Amino acid sequence: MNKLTKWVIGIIVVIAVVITGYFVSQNSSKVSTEQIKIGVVAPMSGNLAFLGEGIRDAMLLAQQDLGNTQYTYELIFEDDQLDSKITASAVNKLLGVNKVDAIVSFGSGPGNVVAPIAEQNNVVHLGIASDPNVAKGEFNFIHWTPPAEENKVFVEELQRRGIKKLGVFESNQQGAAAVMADLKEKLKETDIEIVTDQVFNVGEKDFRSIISKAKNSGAEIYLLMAFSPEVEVLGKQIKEAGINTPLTSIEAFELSEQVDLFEGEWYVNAASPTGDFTTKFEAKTNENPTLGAANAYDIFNLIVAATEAFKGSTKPTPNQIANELTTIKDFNGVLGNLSVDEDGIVISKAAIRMIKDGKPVDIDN
Amino acid sequence: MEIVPQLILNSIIAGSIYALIALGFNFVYGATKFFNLAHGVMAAIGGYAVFYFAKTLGLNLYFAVILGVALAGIVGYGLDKFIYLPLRKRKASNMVLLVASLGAMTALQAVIAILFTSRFKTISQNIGTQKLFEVLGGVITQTQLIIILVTALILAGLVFLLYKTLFGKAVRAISDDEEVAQIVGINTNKIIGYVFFIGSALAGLAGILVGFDTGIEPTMGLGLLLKGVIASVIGGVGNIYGGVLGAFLLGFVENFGIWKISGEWKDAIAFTLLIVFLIFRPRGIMNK
Amino acid sequence: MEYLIHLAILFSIYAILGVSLNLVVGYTGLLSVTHAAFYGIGAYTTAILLTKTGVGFFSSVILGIIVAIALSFLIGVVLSKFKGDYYAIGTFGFNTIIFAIFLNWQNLTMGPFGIPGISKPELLSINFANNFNFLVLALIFLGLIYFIARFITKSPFGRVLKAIREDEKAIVVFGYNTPYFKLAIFSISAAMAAVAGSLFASYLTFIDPSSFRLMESAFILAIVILGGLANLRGAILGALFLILLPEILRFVGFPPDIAAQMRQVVYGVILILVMLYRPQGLIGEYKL
Amino acid sequence: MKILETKNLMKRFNGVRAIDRLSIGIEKGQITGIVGPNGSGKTTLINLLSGVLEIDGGEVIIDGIEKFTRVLPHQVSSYGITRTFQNVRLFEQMTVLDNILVVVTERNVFGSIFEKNIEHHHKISEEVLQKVGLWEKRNQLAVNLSYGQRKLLEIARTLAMKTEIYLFDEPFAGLFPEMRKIVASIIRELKQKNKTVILVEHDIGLIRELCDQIFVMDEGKLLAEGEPEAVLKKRSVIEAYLGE
Repeated sequence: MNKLTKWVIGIIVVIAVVITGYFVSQNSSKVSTEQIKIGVVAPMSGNLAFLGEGIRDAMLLAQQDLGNTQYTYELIFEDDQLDSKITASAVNKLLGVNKVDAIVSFGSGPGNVVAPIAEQNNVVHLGIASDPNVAKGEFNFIHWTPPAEENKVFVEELQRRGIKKLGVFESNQQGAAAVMADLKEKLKETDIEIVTDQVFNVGEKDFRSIISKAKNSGAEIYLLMAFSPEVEVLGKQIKEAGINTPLTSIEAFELSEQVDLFEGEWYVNAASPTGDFTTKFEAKTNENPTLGAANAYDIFNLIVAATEAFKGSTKPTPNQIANELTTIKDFNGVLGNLSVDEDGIVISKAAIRMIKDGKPVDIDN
Repeated sequence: MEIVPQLILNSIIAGSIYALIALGFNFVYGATKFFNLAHGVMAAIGGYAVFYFAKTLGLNLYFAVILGVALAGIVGYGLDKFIYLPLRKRKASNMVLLVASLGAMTALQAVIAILFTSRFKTISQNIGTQKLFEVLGGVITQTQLIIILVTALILAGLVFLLYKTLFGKAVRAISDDEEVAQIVGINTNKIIGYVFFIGSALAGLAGILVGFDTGIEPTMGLGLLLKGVIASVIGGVGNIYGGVLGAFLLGFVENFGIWKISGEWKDAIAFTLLIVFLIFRPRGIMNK
Repeated sequence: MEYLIHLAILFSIYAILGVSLNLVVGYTGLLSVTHAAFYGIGAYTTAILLTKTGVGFFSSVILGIIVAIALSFLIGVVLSKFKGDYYAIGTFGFNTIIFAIFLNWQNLTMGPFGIPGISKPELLSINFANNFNFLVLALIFLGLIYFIARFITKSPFGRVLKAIREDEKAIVVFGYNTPYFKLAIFSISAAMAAVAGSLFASYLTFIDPSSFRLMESAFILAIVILGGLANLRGAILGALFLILLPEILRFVGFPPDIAAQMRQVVYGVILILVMLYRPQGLIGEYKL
Repeated sequence: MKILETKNLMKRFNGVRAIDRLSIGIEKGQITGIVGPNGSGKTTLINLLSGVLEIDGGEVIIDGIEKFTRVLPHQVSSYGITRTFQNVRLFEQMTVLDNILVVVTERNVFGSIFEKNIEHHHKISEEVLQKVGLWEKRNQLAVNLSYGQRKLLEIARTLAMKTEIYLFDEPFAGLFPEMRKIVASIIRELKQKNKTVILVEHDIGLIRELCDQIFVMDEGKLLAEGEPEAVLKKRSVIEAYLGE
């Protein structure tokens, strides 16, 4: 290891550190008085990149639809690949460099990473996540129809249809596991029994054997507690196994790309998103909305609503925005009318819907 | 217990998919003796090529499949020519080649995601309405039947290629000892280039068939590759029959394993089987 | 500034992982791709103890080390039977199995929910919630581990490790029972990785299984190989480079919709270029 | 007194008998030559005695008492045996000094981490490296040495271990004359210190010059043994060499 290479490497290291320092300082803009900066942390690469892209397109759509407001709203997107250490880096970059006023995160894992940081830096954080722990603290909120809400409507529908035996296919992913835990509690008080409960990993593509296990469980209906792409592959393989027991899900069918797989099936959805959000989203991206896209659209408008409430010369402080958010009631959002409860959870009603000739449609029972 | 026939069928289907990957992998490993992580991405390349040619351009399906397989082969050949060959010329160790293939995998996966977004896509037109066949008490779709037939065909083809052709003799010579093969006058680098082409083409075909059965996504390669590697190691690395045998054994152990335990332990079962083999029979079933 | 302090903390955690893995990969020539499993063991031990019992941070670190050593001993004994590439594949297996345990042993690790609300270390009223203090703590741990690693590699034990890397059969003839040495270094590096895990858990106050996947082990391996094998400063340089690189790329103006994927392409290409033109890493001594 | 004896030693490689019921006795403090045409089992014998290969049959007796039939390779040096290799096996990317130090330190993990007598080890290393004239090159990597220097380093490595029995497998092969003198003087010096040397060599001149006893091997069997002069005249030995 002669002297030369040691020097060359030393110089490379110095350059690398200097570049980072330069970029950091050069970009860290000063805190402007009438511009609200919203930092969005979502998976933009890796195998869940399409969810991050859906969140981004929904928020850009919301920004487009913004009427004239007193303050201007800027969106900054950072990729975190749903990896905790990169989420932390993205958030710290948004806080340290872009001096954002609010942070939006996607997923319960990243939400739990961002929450303490947001709380420590007194910055409003809205998580698109089902884990209530993310909403702990004065500055943290989550916008996801709470599992209890969805399960209440789901159990009522099962009882209305007189279903006694329920078959379950559940992915051991955060959102699905949260809903299932709550559902199992609720079913204890009813005479509905889970006759088969098949668990599988995120990313699984071969469900044939667990389908065979569930095939003769006598279930009258199968709950597919998973999201795209697993739910489509699962639905397809159930049909391929010659099973035509009805299928249902919580939210998954609405967001599926092959909706005609679930033709005629009813399911529970967060709320009935207003028709024009789906058409506007498809017009902008010629893809149907992904998981959490409607939530992202609403969150953007919630932040705007909370901020616009202050007519002062300079923009409101994060504390003011946070307090204002807790007072929001019956906000007319894309996911129906939303109200924020005291521990920071945006409550939106759940509704029963059905796939009718390829389109999600309300069932007004 | 009439669930068993269906489980056997599921194991055969899963086994033949793993076999497709293992065949391609073994063919390349036999000649180059290194674990090419980028082999999995060739499956995604094949799948997406068919998606582009058949669905976007609307070409005839069979023509699209041929183009897809050829494209995967060309990319594999290119990888060898521009990355692995220079490294081999410099007598780089397996670890260097492994890390270089990790880099190639990451980059290629990202390029596919850029071109086609990372959304899960399906290639087959008739979703969910495939013809079903009743076979020995279980249900199997037309695509799955094709997969099993193709696996058998490719096995026969590779065996013919290896043991009946001059090219096959050269490949086997290289597998035994590359230096000796060179001394005897075989242009090993050219042959290995072709081996990469064929191996990657096979992976492309596997990707296409998996695409028809379930669907395609940019990151589908790594999962398939790991199962292919396990199948190859269990069956006997570098041995064509071994790869297929190991694949079916893996398919059976996985499917009957999750029957007894439960679905989410599938990957853990597969790797436990691998480690058991590595302890007691590292050479694999077929290798002496 | 807050952002740079955060990056410095991440850098020191991954430098600890790089230094410890370098002992196994760089000095002893064993390609271990299961380091993230011990990183996870340390993180989960600290997370479970800090949230469920009254145990303090520093005692949880020691318990994490003990658990890591015990587990690495078991795995090491099994791994010592595998030779060459099979060693690497065996480690693929163990990483997957331990990840499956983190994910599915719900009542211990809370499975996919992960463990939130992990408290910060307490030591004579220093407020470690303030990132700068935490950075100092992390750097002290890094310094300690670097010193231990240096002591080991400069000692005759380190020389024997290098001899094992160079020609294990020869050093055996001179009276060294090499499996003991390989087992010892494997456990020492696992213990160090557990320390990094404890720091990560307490810093982020939330952990879930997704941080300890197979690809995380590949990332740590890239740090060691990029930085330089058998050179502790190289591992530190590798950590600096691979933590800073994605952050610098955040500022490079790729068009937004493909920015993230482009970074993956750049990351993959860099790995390939390093292997092609500088296989021993930036300041490595041992050519892979 | 026989320091090392083999009784019906047997080694088979998938059917072929590399060593066929070989019984030899090596005198303490003498230089014993092992000669024979290529493929007669010389290197295999060295590999068996140094534990690199497992013994299929028969036994090896050290100092008339220690019997080992199945010995683990790392235990061999505890019987006081060390060796060089037919084609040099050094620790390539380690310095010359490290190549010596590595064989001098304690054999267990704990002992080697917390090394006690460092100066003593360095003194031995310097002494042997001075003897083979490589002390100036001690900080160079072994891979950068010339062929002759690598041979000398391997011999220095065995000297550093200060064992009783030295197995040299063609140490003179490919050396320049003045290096041959160094190696020959080292071997003679070992003899003066009443150490036992087993020398596998082709060069008849060297055999006559150095060896007290020789064993001639052919196809794994013992053809002849005794004083070099007497043995080399025997018809059978000449025929074996010239090949029927």
